[in-house]
Amino acid sequence: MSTTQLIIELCYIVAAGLFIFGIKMLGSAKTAKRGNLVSSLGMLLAVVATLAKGGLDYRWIAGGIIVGGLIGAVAAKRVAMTAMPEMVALFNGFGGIASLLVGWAEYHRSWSSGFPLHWGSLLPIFLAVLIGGITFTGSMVAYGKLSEKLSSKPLLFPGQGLFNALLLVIVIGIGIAYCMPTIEAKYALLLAIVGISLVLGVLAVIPIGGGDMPVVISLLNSYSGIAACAAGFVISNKVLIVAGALVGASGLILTAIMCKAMNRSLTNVLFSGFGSAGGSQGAAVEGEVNPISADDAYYILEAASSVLFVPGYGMAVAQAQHAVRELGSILTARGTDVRYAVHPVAGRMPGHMNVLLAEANVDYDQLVEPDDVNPTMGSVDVCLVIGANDVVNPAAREDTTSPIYGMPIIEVDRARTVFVLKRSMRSGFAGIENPLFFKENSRMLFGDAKTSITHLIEQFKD
Amino acid sequence: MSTTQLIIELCYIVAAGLFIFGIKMLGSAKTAKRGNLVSSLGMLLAVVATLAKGGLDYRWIAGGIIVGGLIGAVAAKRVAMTAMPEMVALFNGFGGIASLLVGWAEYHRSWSSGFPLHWGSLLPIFLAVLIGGITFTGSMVAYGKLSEKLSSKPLLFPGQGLFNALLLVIVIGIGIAYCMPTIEAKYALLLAIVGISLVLGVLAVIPIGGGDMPVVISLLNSYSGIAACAAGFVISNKVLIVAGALVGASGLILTAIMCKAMNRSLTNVLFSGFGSAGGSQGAAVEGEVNPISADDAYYILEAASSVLFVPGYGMAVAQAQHAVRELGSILTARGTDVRYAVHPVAGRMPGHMNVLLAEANVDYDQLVEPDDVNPTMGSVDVCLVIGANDVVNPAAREDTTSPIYGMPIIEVDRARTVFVLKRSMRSGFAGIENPLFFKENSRMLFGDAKTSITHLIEQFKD
Amino acid sequence: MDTINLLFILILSVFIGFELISKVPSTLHTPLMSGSNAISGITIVGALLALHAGDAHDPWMIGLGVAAVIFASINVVGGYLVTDRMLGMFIQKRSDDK
Amino acid sequence: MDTINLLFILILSVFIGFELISKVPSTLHTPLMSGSNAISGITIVGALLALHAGDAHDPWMIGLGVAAVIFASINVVGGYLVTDRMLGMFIQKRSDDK
Amino acid sequence: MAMIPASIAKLVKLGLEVQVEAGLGRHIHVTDDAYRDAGAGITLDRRQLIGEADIVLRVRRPPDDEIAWFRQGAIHISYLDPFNEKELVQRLAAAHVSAISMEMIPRTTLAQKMDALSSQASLAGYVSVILAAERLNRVLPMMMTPAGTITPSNVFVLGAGVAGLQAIATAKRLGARVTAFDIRPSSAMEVESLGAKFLKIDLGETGQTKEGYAVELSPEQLAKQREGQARQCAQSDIVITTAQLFGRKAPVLITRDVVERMKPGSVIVDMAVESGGNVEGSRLDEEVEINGVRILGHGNLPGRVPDHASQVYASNLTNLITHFWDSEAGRLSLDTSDEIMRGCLVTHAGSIVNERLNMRK
Amino acid sequence: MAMIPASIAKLVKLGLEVQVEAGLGRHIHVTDDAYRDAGAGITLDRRQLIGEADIVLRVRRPPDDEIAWFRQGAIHISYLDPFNEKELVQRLAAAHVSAISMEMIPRTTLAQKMDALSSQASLAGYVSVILAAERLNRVLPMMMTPAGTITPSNVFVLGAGVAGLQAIATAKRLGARVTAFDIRPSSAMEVESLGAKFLKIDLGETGQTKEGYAVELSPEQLAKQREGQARQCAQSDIVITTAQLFGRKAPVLITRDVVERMKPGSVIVDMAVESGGNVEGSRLDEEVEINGVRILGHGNLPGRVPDHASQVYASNLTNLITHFWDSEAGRLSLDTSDEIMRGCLVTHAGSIVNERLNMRK
Ligand SMILES: NC(=O)c1ccc[n+]([C@@H]2O[C@H](COP(=O)([O-])OP(=O)(O)OC[C@H]3O[C@@H](n4cnc5c(N)ncnc54)[C@H](OP(=O)(O)O)[C@@H]3O)[C@@H](O)[C@H]2O)c1
Ligand SMILES: NC(=O)c1ccc[n+]([C@@H]2O[C@H](COP(=O)([O-])OP(=O)(O)OC[C@H]3O[C@@H](n4cnc5c(N)ncnc54)[C@H](OP(=O)(O)O)[C@@H]3O)[C@@H](O)[C@H]2O)c1
Ligand SMILES: NC(=O)c1ccc[n+]([C@@H]2O[C@H](COP(=O)([O-])OP(=O)(O)OC[C@H]3O[C@@H](n4cnc5c(N)ncnc54)[C@H](O)[C@@H]3O)[C@@H](O)[C@H]2O)c1
Ligand SMILES: NC(=O)c1ccc[n+]([C@@H]2O[C@H](COP(=O)([O-])OP(=O)(O)OC[C@H]3O[C@@H](n4cnc5c(N)ncnc54)[C@H](O)[C@@H]3O)[C@@H](O)[C@H]2O)c1
Repeated sequence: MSTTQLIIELCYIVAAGLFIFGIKMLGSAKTAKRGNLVSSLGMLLAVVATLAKGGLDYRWIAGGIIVGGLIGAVAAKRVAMTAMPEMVALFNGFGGIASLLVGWAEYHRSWSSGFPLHWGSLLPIFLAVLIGGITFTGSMVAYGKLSEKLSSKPLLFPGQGLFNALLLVIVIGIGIAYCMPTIEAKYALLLAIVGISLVLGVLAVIPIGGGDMPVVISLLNSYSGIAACAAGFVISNKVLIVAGALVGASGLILTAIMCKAMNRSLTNVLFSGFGSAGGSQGAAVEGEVNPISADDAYYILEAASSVLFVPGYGMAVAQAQHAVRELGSILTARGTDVRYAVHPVAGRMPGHMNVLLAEANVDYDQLVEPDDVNPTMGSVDVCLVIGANDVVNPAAREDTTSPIYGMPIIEVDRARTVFVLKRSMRSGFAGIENPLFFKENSRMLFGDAKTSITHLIEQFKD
Repeated sequence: MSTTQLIIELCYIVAAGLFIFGIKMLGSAKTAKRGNLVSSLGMLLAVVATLAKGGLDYRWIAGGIIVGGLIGAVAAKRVAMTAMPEMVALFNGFGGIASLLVGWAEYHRSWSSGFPLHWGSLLPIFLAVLIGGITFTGSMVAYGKLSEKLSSKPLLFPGQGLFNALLLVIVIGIGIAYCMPTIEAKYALLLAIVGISLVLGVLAVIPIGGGDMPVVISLLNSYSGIAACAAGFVISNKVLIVAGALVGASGLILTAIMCKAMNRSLTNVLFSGFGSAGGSQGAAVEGEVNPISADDAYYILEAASSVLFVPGYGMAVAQAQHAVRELGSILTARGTDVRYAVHPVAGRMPGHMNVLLAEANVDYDQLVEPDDVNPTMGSVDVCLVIGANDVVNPAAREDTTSPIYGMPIIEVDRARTVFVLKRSMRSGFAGIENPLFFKENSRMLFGDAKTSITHLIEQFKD
Repeated sequence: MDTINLLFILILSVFIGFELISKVPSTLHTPLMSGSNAISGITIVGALLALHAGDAHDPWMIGLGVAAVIFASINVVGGYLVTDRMLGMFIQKRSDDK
Repeated sequence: MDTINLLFILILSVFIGFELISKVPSTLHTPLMSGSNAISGITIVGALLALHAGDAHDPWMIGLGVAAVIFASINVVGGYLVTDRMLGMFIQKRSDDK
Repeated sequence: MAMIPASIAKLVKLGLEVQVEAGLGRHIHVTDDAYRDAGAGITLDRRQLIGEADIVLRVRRPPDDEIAWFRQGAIHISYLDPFNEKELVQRLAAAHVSAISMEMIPRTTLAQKMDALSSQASLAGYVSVILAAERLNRVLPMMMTPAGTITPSNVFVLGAGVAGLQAIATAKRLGARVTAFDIRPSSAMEVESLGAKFLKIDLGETGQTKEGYAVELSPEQLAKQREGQARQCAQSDIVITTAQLFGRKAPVLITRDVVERMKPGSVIVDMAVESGGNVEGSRLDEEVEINGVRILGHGNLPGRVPDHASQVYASNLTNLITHFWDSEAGRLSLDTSDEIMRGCLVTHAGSIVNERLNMRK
Repeated sequence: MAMIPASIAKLVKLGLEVQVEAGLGRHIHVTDDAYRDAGAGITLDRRQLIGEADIVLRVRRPPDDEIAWFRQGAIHISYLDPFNEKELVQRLAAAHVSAISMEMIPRTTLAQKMDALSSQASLAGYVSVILAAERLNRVLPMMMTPAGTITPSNVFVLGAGVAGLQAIATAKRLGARVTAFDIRPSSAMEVESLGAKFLKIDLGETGQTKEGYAVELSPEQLAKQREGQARQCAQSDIVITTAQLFGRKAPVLITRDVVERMKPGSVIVDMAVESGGNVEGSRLDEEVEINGVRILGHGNLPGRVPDHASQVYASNLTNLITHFWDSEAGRLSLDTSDEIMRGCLVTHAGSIVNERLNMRK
C-alpha cells in the first residue's frame, strides 16, 4: 500500500470516528451545536482525503462542488425558520439521487469498459439505485406537501396498497435478474429499476398526510444513509459504508422515537393514510382498550407543552403525591405548563387531594378547579389521570342513564392524549364503568400509580 | 472465497455480535445471566467455525481442549464462593499466556519456514507477547495476594518505580529492534521480550495492596483483551480483534468505574502502594480540599451499604428535603441501610429539621440522634452532610480553643467517606472554620444542595 | 475477503448506529434529523470517485458524475448550514428562557 | 489494504466497547469482569489455528500450540462457568430479598 | 351558620326572589347590607317571612310554634334529624309542608354537592384536632432540640368516615403519629391513603349498607373491638371518636376503665356526643375531666369555624335548589322518581313519604 | 413547669443530692413518688429546703421574702428578668447569693443546650398558632370540596426569631399561606428555609447585635415598617407578633388603625405582650376584641403545653449544671473566664458582676 493511500485510509478512519462523535453529540442539547461542527469536520476530512487520491477529473469536480455548494449555502441561508423541515426534505432527496447516480455511473463505467461485474458489485448497485431513487422522489413529495406546493392531504386511490406492493415485487424481481450473471441486457434492467424506484418513492409518500411528514422525512433520511452505504459497497469505500450505516441505523431509531412521541406506530404512519381515514378508524376501535408502557408514555409526555395532572383516590392509596409533584417539577423545569386539576369529590373526604398535594409542596397556584380547566381542555397535550375514576367519567356528560349523569367532571377525554394510571379495569367508588378508558385518545398505564410515576420520572433522568 | 470460508466468516460476524450483546446484557442485573449465556454461545460458534476451517491438527486440539476444559470446569465448580475473584485472576492470567503463546508460535512458524515477516506482523506479535506476558504474571501475583498465598501487603523496595520504568523502556527498545527488517537474531529478541514481560507483570502488581486487587484484576482483564486483539492482528483474524477490542475497551471503562466506587484514581491505585504509604500520605494532604462531582460521588454512594444523611440549615435554605427523602428512598429500595442523623441545634430553630423531614415524609423511625449514631459511625460507608456545618465540626472534639469545644457533634469525620454538600467554603452560623472539609475522607460536593442531590438522583435513574 | 471485511465493518457500524442515540429531547428531533441527513451526504465521496480522469472521454460518465457531485454538494453544504442555523435558534431560545 | 480493514474494525470495536457499559451496579462489577474475562479467552481461536496440521513435524510448534490451547480452554470454560455461578448467587440473593 | 351573600346571588340569578331575616349574618360578620347587595330583600318579621315563602331554608328544625305559620305546600329545607324527631315530622306532614331533610341526602357521588353531612363533618374533623391540640399538655410534632427530643404525640382516631379522615389528615399535618380504626371493610385503605396507620382488630364479618354507612356490630364484636382498642387508647395522647350509625344511637366504644388507663393530661374528643356519645362519661357541650383525662363533648364543632361552615352549608343548599330547579315551571321539582329527592324528601302533600323513615317505624 | 424525674436522675448520677418541694409536679401529673424514684428527697418545708441548699433551681424569680432564707454563697438558677428587676438583683447580691439568670445565657451554638429562652420560645411559637387556629372562625388549609373551594387562610408572622420560626412552621404544616417579616438581615433566608414568604419592606440599614439580637429601629424606620405591614395585616386571618428587643420594651408594630382595617373574625396573637406588646390594645392574659378582631394576649404560652415545657426547661437546667459541674471539687464552677458563665452570672460574692447589666445601668 502506498503511503498516500495509507494516509487516505487513516483519514477515513478518523472521519468515521468524527461522524460517530458528531451524531452522539447531536443527541443532547448541550453538545448539539458542537456535534454538528464535529461531523462537518469529518465530512471535510473525507472529501479532502478523497481528492488527495489523485487521478480525478478535478475541473469537473471543482465545478460541481462550487455549483452544488453555492446552491446549498444560499438555500440554507435564505430559508425561513418555519420552512426548515421541508428544506431538509429537499436536501435529503438530493443525497438520495446522488447515491443513485453513483451506482449508475459505476455500472456505466463497467458497461462501457466491457468488463462485466460480479454479483457482489451488482447487488449494491441495485440497492443504491433503488433506495436512492425512492429517497429522491419520496423526499420531493414530502417537500411538496410540507411547503404546500402539493396538497398536504393524503392522496389515496383504490387498490393503491396492492399496486405499491406489486411494484415492489416487480422491482425486486428485476433486481434479482440484474444480479444474475447469466442475464444480459443489464443496462435496460438498470434503467427500469431507476424508473420504478422513482415512481415508488412518489407512491409511497403521496398517501401520507402532511402532519406525518416529519416522521416520513426521518425515515427517508435513514434510507438515504442506507443508499450511501450501498454506494459504499459499490466502490468498496469504507467511510461511505460506516457513515451510511450510522445514518441508516440511528435514523431508524430516531424515526421510532418520533413515532412514539406522536403516540403512533410506524406502520400506522406509513400505511393508514391517517388524515383521511382517521374518522372511520376512530369509530372502529371504540370499545378497545389501549395499554401503554411507561417507556412509551415518556416520549409523548416529553413532547407535550401543556400537561394536566388529575389526582384521585388511587394517588392517595399509592401515596404517590411526592412522585407526582416531582414529575411536575421536572416538567415545569423543562418549560412545560403544568397544572393539577382537583375535582371536589376526588378521594374519600373533602380536601383529600389538597392534603396530599400540600404535603408534597405543590404550589397552591398550580391547583385548578374543573370549571377553570374544562374550557381550555382542548389545548392540553397530555392529561395524566392518577388513580381517578368517577371524577373523570364522561358518562356524567354523555350517558343520561348513568347514576352520575349531570355531575360536573374534569373532562379529560377532551385533551389530546389521556394517560390513565390505575392497576386494573376495575371501577371506582361509584361502581360504574368508565367509557374514558375506551376512548381513542386514552392510554391505560397499568400498575400502582407510584410505581408508574416513578418509572416515568426515571425516563426523564439520564 | 470458498463457501466454507464464507460461512466461517459469517459465523465470526455473528459471534462478534453475540459478544457485543453479551457484554451489554452483563451490565444490567436483569439480563446478566442471559448475557453470559449469549456470550458463551458466541464463543462456541467462533470455536466451531474455526475448527471447520480444516487443515488443523485435530488430535492435539482435542487433547488440549479436553484437558484445559476439564481443569477449567472443575476449578470453576469447586471454588468457594468467596474465592471467586482470585479464580477469575487465575483464569485471566491463563488467557494472557495463551495470547503470548499464540504470538510466539506464529513467529516460530515463520522462523522455521525461513519466511521473514513484515513489521506489520512483527509488531502485533511483540504486543501480544508483551501484554500477554504482563497479564500472565500480573494475574498470578494478584491471585497469590488474594488467596493469601502471597502477603497481601504491598511489597516495595527503594527505586522500584524507576526500575520498572527502565525495564519498560528497555523492552520497548527491544520491541522496536524486533520489528526492524534490518535486525537479525529476532528469536533471541523475542525470548528477551517474553522474559522481561513476565518480570514486568510481577513487578507491576507486587507493590499494590490486597484491597486494590479487584481493580488490578479488572485492568489486567482489559489487558488480556488487548493481548487477544493483538493476537488477532498476528493471525489476521477478525473475531479475535473484535472480541479483544471489546474486552479491552469495556474493561477499561469497568476499571474506571471501580476506581470511582472506591473514591480513588487509577494512578493512585497502581502507583501509590497505598496500603503502606497511606499513613504518611494522609498527613501530607492535610489542609487540602477535595472537591468531587455528583457523577463521581454516585459511584461511591452506589457501592455503599450504609448511608447516613446529616441535614443542616443549608438543606432548609435549599428546600432540598423532598429530594433528600427521594434519594433516601432510592437507596433504601436498593437495600442500603439509610438513616437521618438530626443534630439538636441543626437549622435555625429547635425542630427545624423535623419539620422539613416530616413534610417530606421521612419515617420517624429513620431519624437518629447524635448519641445513637456516633458509636456506630465507624461502620457508616457514606455520610452525606447536607448543608450542615457547625453541627459536624470536629473542632468541637479536637480543638480546645474552639468556641464550640465540648459540644456534642455528629462525628461524621469518622465515617468511611463524607460528602459535604454546600455552596462554598464559607462557615456556618457560629462563624468558625471547619476542619472536616480538609479531612482525607471528606469530599466537597459544591453547589446548591437541592441541585446536587437531584443530580445524584439522576445518576441512579436510567 | 474484502467484501467480508466490509460486511464486518457494516455490521459494527450498524451496532454503533443503534447505540448512539437513545433518548433525544423532542426539541432536538428535527436538528438531529437534519444533521444526520448532512452526514448521509457522504455519498459525495462516491460522486467524486466517479469522476475519474480516465473517463473524461465519456460524456455520460461526466454527466452522471457531475450531477452526482452537484446534488451531493447541495446535500452536504446545505445540510450542515441549515442544521447549524436550527441549533443556533435553539440555543438562543434556551438562553432567552433564562 | 487488509491491515487497514482490520484497523477499521478495531477502531469500530473499541468505540462499541466504550459505549457498551456505562453505569454498572456495584454488585455486578465482579460478574461483569469475570464474564468479559471469559470472552478474552477468544484467543483460543488463535491457539487452534496455531496447531496447523502442516506443522506436525515440529515439536516446538506442537508444544506452543497445545499449551496455548490448554490455557485458553481453561480461561474459556472456567471463565464462563464461574461467571454463571456468580450470577446464580446474585439472582438467588435478589429473590431472597423479596 | 347562615346563608352567605355569594350563594344568595346565585339563587337570584337562577330567578328566585330571596328574602332574608334581618340580622341573619350577624355572628359571621355579614351585614344586612351585604345580603341586600347580593339581591335579597330584608324582612324583619319572621312570621311574615315564613308565611309568604314558597321555600324556607334554615339550618336546624323549625320550632313547633312556627310550623303553623307555613303556607300549605311550602317547602322547608333544613336538618331535621327525622329518625329521632318523629313528632316534628308528623306535624310537618300535617301542615302540608314538603320537608327536605339535609341529613337524608344520599351519600352518592352525584349528591355530594348537596351533602351537608359530609361538608360539615369534614370541618368538624379539622376542628376536633385543633381543639384537642389546644387542650393537650404537650405538642404534637416531634422536635429534636438541644434540650432533648420531644417525641411526637400519638393520636388515635376511632371511626374513619368523613370526619375521622379529616381528623387524621389534620393530625398528620401537625406531625403526630396517627393510628385509626373503623369497622367498614374499605376503611383500612382509606386510612392508609392519608399516610396513617390502621389498627388491625379482627372482628370477623362486618358490613356496610349500600349507602356506605356502617352496620351495627353484634355485642360480641363490640366487646372484641373495645378490647383491641384499649391498649392503643392507653398509649395515645389524643383520642378522637367519630363512630356513628346512621339514624341510631352511637356505639359506646370507650368505657370508663379505658379512660382511666389513659395518661393524665391526655384528651378525648367525642364527636359522636350529639347522637349519644362514643365515650362513657362524655357530656354534650361540656369538658369532663376523669383522672386527668379531659373528655371534650362539644356539640356543633363546625360552628367553631362559622365562616366556612356557613359557606359550605349555603353552597349545599344552593346546589340542591339549583339541581332540582325547574326553570320552566319556576319551582322546585319534588319528583321522587329521582333517587336523591326520594332519599331526602321527608313529608309531602300531607304524608310522610320517605321510605327509610317509614321502614324504620 | 417543673423539674421532671428524668432530669433529676441525671443530676443524682452526677453526684448531687437533690431535694424537691412536696407537690412540685402536681400540675404536670408527676407525683412525689416519681421524684423519689428518680433519687430525690422530698421536703415539705420550703424554708428549710432553701436554707439547706447549695444550689436552688426554680422557674421564676424568688419572692422577696424568700431571699433572706438563702445560705451565703448559695447559687440560685432561674429566670430573673434582670434588666427590669434591678431591685431584686441588688437584693440577691446583698444576700451574697450567686444568681444565674436563664435569660442571660448567651445565644451561642455551644450554649444552646442550656438556652431556656430558645427552648421555651420554640414551644410558644407552636402554641401561638394552635391557639389562634382554635379561635379563628375559619379553617387554615385549602380544601377543594363539592360545596365549593375553601381558600387557605393567610397567616402573617411578625418577628422571625425562634418563636416566630416555629409559628411559621406550624402554620405551614396546617396548610396556611404564611408570610413573615423581621428586621434582622439574615431572617429573610431563615423564613424562606421553612417554605414561607418573606415580606419585603425596605428599611435601609438594620442591625443585629453580636449576640444575634435585633437592634432597635429608628422612629422613621419603625414608621416605614408599620406602613409596609399594614396591607399584609389587612389581608391576614391570623397575625402573630413576636418582635422583641432583648432587655428593652417591645416595639409597637400594629397600631389600632391597622387592627381596625383587619377582617372581623381574624385573630392576632401578641407574643410580646409580657414585655410591653407589639399590638396596640393587647392586654396581658386577656382576649381583647376590637371590631371583631380578637387580640390574644396570653402570657406564658409554653405553660399551655406544660409537659414539654417542663421537660425542656428541666433539661436546660440539668445541662447547665452538668456543663459547669466540677466533679473534683464537688461544686458548680462559677468561673467567669468562661464565656457562657460570664454571660449568665448576675450576682456573685456580694456584687453585681454581669457586664451587660452593668453597662446598661
Ligand atoms: N370526596 C369525598 O368526600 C368522598 C367521600 C367518599 C366517597 N367519595 C367518592 O369517591 C369517588 C372519588 O373519585 P376518584 O376518581 O377520586 O376515585 P375513584 O373513582 O374511587 O377511583 C379510584 C381509582 O384509583 C385506582 N387505584 C386504587 N389504588 C391505586 C393504586 N395504588 N395505583 C393506581 N391506581 C389505584 C382504582 O382503580 P384500580 O383498582 O384499577 O387501580 C380506582 O378506579 C367519587 O365517587 C366520590 O363520590 C368521595
Ligand atoms: N437550632 C436552633 O434553634 C438554632 C437557632 C439559631 C441558630 N442556630 C445555630 O445554627 C447552626 C446550625 O448548624 P447547621 O450545621 O445546621 O448550619 P450552619 O452551621 O449554619 O451551616 C449551614 C451551611 O449550609 C450551607 N448552605 C446554605 N445554603 C445552602 C444551599 N442552598 N445549599 C447547600 N448548602 C447551603 C452553608 O454553606 P455555604 O454558604 O457554603 O453553602 C452553611 O455552611 C448552629 O451553629 C446553631 O447554633 C441554631
Ligand atoms: N359518595 C360520596 O361521595 C360520599 C361522600 C361522603 C361520605 N360517603 C360515604 O358515606 C359513609 C359514611 O360516612 P360518614 O362519615 O358520614 O359516617 P358516619 O358519620 O355515619 O360514621 C362515622 C364512621 O364511624 C364508623 N363506625 C361505626 N361504628 C363503628 C365502630 N363500632 N367502631 C369504629 N367505627 C365505627 C363508620 O364506619 C363511619 O366510618 C362512608 O362510607 C363514606 O365513604 C360517600
Ligand atoms: N446560637 C444559637 O444556636 C441560637 C439559638 C437561638 C437563637 N439564636 C439567635 O438569637 C437571636 C434572637 O432570637 P430570639 O427568638 O430569642 O429573638 P427575640 O425573642 O429577642 O426577638 C424575636 C424576633 O423579633 C425580631 N424583631 C425585633 N424588632 C422587630 C421589628 N421592629 N419588626 C420585626 N421583627 C422584629 C427580632 O429580630 C427577632 O428575630 C436570633 O438571631 C437567633 O438566631 C441563636
